[in-house]
Amino acid sequence: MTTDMYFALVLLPLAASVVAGLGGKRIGDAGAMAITIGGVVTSLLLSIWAFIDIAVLNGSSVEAELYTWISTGTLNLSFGVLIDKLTAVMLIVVTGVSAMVHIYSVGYMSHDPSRARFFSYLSLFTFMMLALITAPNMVQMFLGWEGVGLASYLLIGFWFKKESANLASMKAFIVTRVADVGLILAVLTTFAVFGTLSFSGIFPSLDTVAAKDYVFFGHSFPVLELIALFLLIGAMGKSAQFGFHTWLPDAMEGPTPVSALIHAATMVTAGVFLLARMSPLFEHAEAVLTLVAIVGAITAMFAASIGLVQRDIKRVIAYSTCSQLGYMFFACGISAYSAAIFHLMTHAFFKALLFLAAGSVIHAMSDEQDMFKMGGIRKYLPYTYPLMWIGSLALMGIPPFAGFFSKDFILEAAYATGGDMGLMLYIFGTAAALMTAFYSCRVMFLTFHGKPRASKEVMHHVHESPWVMVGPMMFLCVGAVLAGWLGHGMTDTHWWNGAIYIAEGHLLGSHEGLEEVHHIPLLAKFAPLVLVLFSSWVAYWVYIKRSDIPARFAKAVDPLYSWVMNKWYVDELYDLLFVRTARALGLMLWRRGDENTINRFGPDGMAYVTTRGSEALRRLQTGYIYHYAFILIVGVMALITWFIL
Amino acid sequence: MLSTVGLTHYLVVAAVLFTLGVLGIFINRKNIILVLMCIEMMLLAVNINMVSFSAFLHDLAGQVFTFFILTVAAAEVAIGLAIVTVFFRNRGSIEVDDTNMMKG
Amino acid sequence: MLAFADLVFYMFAAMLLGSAMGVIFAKNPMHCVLLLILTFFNAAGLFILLGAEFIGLLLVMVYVGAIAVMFLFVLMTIDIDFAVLKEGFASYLPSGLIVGAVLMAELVIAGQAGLFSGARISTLTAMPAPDGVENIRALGQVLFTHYLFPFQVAALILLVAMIGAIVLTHRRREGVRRQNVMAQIARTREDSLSIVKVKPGQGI
Amino acid sequence: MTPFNMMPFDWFAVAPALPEVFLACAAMGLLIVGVFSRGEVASRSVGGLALVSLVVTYVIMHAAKVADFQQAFPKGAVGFMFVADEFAFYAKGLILAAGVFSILLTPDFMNRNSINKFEYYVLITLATLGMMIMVSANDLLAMYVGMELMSFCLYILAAFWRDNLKSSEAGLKYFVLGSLASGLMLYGMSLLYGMTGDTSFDGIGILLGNGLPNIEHSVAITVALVLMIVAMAFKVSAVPFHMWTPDVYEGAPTPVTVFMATAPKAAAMLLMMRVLYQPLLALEDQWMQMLTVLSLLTMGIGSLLAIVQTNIKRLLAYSSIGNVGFMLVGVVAGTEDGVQGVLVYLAIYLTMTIGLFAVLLSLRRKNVFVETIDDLAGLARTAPGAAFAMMLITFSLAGVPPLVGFFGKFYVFSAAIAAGQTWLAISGVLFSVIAAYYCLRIVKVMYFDEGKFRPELNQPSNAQWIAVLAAAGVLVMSVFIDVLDHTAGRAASSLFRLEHTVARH
Repeated sequence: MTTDMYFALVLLPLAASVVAGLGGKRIGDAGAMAITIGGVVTSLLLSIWAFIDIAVLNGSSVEAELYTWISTGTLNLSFGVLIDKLTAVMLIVVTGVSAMVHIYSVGYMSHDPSRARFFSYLSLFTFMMLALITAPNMVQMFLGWEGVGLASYLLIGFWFKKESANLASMKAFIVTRVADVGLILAVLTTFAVFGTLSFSGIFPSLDTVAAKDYVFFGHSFPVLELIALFLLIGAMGKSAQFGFHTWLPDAMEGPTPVSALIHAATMVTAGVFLLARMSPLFEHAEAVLTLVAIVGAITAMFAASIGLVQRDIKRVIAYSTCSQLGYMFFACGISAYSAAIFHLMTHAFFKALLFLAAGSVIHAMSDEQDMFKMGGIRKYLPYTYPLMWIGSLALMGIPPFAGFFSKDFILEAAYATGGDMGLMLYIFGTAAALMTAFYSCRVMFLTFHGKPRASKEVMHHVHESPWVMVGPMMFLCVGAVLAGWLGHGMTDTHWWNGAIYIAEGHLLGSHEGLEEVHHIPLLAKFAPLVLVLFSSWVAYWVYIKRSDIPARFAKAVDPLYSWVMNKWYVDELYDLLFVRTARALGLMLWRRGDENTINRFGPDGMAYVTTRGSEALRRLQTGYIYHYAFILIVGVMALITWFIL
Repeated sequence: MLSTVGLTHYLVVAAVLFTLGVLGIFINRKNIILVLMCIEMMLLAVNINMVSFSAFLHDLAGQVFTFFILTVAAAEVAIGLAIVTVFFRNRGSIEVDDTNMMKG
Repeated sequence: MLAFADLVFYMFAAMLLGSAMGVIFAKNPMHCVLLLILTFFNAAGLFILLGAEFIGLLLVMVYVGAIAVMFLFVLMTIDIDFAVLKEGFASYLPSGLIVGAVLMAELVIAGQAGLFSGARISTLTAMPAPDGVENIRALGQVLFTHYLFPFQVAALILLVAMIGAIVLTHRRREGVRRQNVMAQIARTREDSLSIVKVKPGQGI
Repeated sequence: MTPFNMMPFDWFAVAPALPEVFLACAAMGLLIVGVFSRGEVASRSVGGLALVSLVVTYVIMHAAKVADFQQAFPKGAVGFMFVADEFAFYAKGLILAAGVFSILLTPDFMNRNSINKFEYYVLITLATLGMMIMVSANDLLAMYVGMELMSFCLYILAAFWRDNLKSSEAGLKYFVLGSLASGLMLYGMSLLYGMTGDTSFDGIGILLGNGLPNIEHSVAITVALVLMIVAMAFKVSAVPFHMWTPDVYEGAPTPVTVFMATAPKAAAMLLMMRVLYQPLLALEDQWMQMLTVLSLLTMGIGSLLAIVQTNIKRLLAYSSIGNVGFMLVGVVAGTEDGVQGVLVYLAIYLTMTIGLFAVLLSLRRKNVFVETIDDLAGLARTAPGAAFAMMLITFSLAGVPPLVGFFGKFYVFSAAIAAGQTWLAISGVLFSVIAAYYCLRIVKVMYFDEGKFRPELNQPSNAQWIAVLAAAGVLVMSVFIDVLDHTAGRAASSLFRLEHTVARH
């Protein structure tokens, strides 16, 4: 494969996006759709080719420069592609899911008046994601990173007439941007330390830098730990890890195909990709690696527990995404990057499938999203029903579906890591798996089984989606079934041909480690599966056989239930931490409480704090010349005094 | 008889005069023209500094500088008074308290 | 016992600062302007005491002759109702005075710092004053050669002030009769003069 | 030193300042043309000629640079106060460009408010000249006269809409506070002169650099340093010397605001760097600390207060304050990379500012120029092109890559981190997140809100194509950032020429 083809792979969606976005009426909706789908599908075919070339035929990785962007004495940046096995896998995931979502959207968005814009955004997103995963240097990666954020902002807020969509889009953008502070600091620090930003320049010199300390706030830190910590913060934001997760469920305000593409399969996995890409660096930062594992484990547990009680079908899947991302994080935390990427791949297929199926259900139920108003529609959706089951089984980790292989491998690796840490991760992971099985079954039972709870009118309209929507789901279904089998080789670190680096001492760094993972005690090996089956049975029992139990149970453990129901009160905690204290302060400083300001900027705590602070500061700007002069002189005096004393 | 007045004396006078000028700008709320006068006083203080340095350094640059400050100050007053006049025509007052149409 | 020059210095300095205080605290703006003039006069005295006659004279001519008069002129044209003018000071006078006091203390300390270390300064200065050339001549010699560049720029500044004053305050009033020089010169006898024969006892 | 007989005046010594000489003559010529033509014609012809003079000035400057007049005539009547190095060349390029675009954006607004007088263009020309002298200054005196020439023009321009109360109030505020600041600066200059016995930058730099004993502990030097910095901080509107900025930006006629937000910012920022890195280099430790504080405050206040604004011009004022804060991070870095970063940032900032104002000037709502952010509601429907341009520019302002605004921040922050100012860079990045917030708000209003009256495009006006040009600029510049980077690099390295002659510390 020539380098030109790699460039085409990345740039085609951009070209399609520009044509569809600016072409407007001249090419029409149909033209826009044809162009963008053509672009993305071509990209997909090229990706498959690239995958075969590099991953299957074991070609070496390719690095090519498209355009030298900046070259000064110190800073050399080029726009180009770096395709190794890691990228090749990601290419398949991104272009595959993206192509399917494009096609699916033809049906899903068929009634929308501004389809051209939608498809243009989708392709723009695809391009940004491709730029991210093919980046040969950190700046291009950051560019793609911000670009996907931007595209996500545009797509979540696509239905801008919905106020909630507006707020959600702003929330997503702001929360991830706060985390992006971490990434940009990582980029800046890397540049300051290594003097280069290209991966091929950074990684070889890691060992020489490893011993260096960096003075920061008066303390000295090992410089690599600092960079790794910054990277982690950035990754946590994009991958909606605990603390930064609040934007992801809200992002479900966007059209469902968007949720499938961005908030399940691709963009949110960028954090995991980042960890894997920077694995050589993380391997030099032991402490941060532990932190990664802890963050991941907490997220996996936390999100899964919230998933248990949600009513909105899309939100359940969103929380399950969050939880699965937690799995990937803690896999990275125990240096099982290969497992994380393997799970990322399988997850992309079955989660996109689940979302598209959920979209199909929502479509069928006349845009109803509350599962308690569904039920008994399996007869009406003869294709969606089995497809969604396959997706769910894959998610639950039932063999022989894809999720089983990747998830079990992660749990086994955790167990094999040993020590308190490994055991704790194993327990957390298993518990999360248990809950995952429960809520997945819950979704299925509430949606498709039992008696219909929707109004007659709605039930009357229930219909299977058109082929243009079912087709992509079937394709993804094939992935959800086969990806586990086909990709199993990925778990071996050596398969990656250097794209992933694992330090000598770490578990998966050697063949022996891999063997060790495969030969953990049988009890530990099969416990998760047994527990998953058990909790599925419980779900069956409480939602099909004795459907009064859930409500009674909820009442019995009310504090726990409402704690979980209210998402562990994290939003409320933020409210308390940032909003309330700020309000008290604000009221003290500024007597009038302006409801308008609050409403206008929504519930976002950070925003609220800043507005309050700004209002207080604003009072200083009185408009009087003598006040201004006074402050000026006070400034002069303060500076002089500071330096004289 | 030897003079006991040295450079420092002049500089102290200038410092006090300068501070008075600064003070006049921000503590009075009567009249904008007074603010302009205070600015003139500040510049005068600077001139005293410059000339005394010049005298004690036995160097002409300070006096030349003063010459330019005087010239520029004359222009400054002309512009300042023109702006005050315009403001007065619009507002009907030159109270310092009245200059807060814009704030925040 | 004070030397005569010292006595003069203290007199000028005291009057200077006293009248400067007056400018700030006087109630009537007219008094402020007059006190400002007094301040300028005293400063001019100080300059002459320092041997900078040219600057001293310039101060009297430019400041007293032009600037102060301009202030008076504007104060009179702007028809201020003196009774309405707010008296008194900003409400934060105490803090203002404290800030002022601290600033003054700092400037005074700055003025007292040991400035000159030894004789080498005099050889390094920018434009050493020549011996035996009177102040005005010395200044004149450098102003138009060495300092030609800022001199030209200063001229432009004055031009800007002129443009500014005109563009901001000049108004073309309707109904005002202007002198039209060309028309006056172009007048001929025929335009303005007609000889009428008046018959006695009838009038025109 | 200087012989005291009349120096024969060497006319060729003027050569390095040829562009300035031309511009001064051109300004006076414009005045004459204006006086002798009548009514509409006067302002139109003077405006056109002013534009031509600025362009010709650039051409002459370029020619002078190619012919290397500075080398050919290093010292002379003009030379000793005037330096025409790469740094000044870069600065003048920015200033002239800002002047040209401000003039282009003017006539429509002025005509609609019937204040289109030819003096406006003369004053813009003279202000530009003042700035050019400022950035070329090599002497306290030249710096002072240049700065005042610029300031006086700006005071008058701010009050130019003389029948408008806001405009005259803006002029008054700017004038009073500006005069106060220049008084402070003069006091600082007088102390500096007293300390060193010299007014030229070279002389001061050598004297301070070769170390008067205990120079760091001298109160007088500290006071002088503070006062100089304060005056320049005032001109670039760094907190807490920024108070005039929002009021003046709001009150002044919008084309004047465009001019004030661009050219003088660049001139003052560059002058600041010259003063700090040449004569005051020996006091580096002190001014770095001061500017660190100023930069933190400036980033913070600028970003925070931009959020609560309703008037767009005020919002842009605070946004420009915030941007100045980011630039100061680069100044504080104290390295050539830092200076280079600031230079790149300035060029980018000018492009974005001109673009934003061009969008504003191209829109009307109910037959008045848009004033508040809510006036923009529904813009995406009535003028999708303008909305798109505005969106691109605001995203660039927010520092979203690949738009060019990202690079400005990237350069200054990476310079700061490389210089060990990590926490300053971190706060900078955090504040830029806050800044992203108000940028998003503008986009939200344009795209997602509905107003009772929608804004409409002015027909015809220059503003539209300038907005398009600027929007294209934020895209294209990021592709060709390399070119800008190299130019800025050359300019930055010429600033550090003194390092060869003066030993640091």
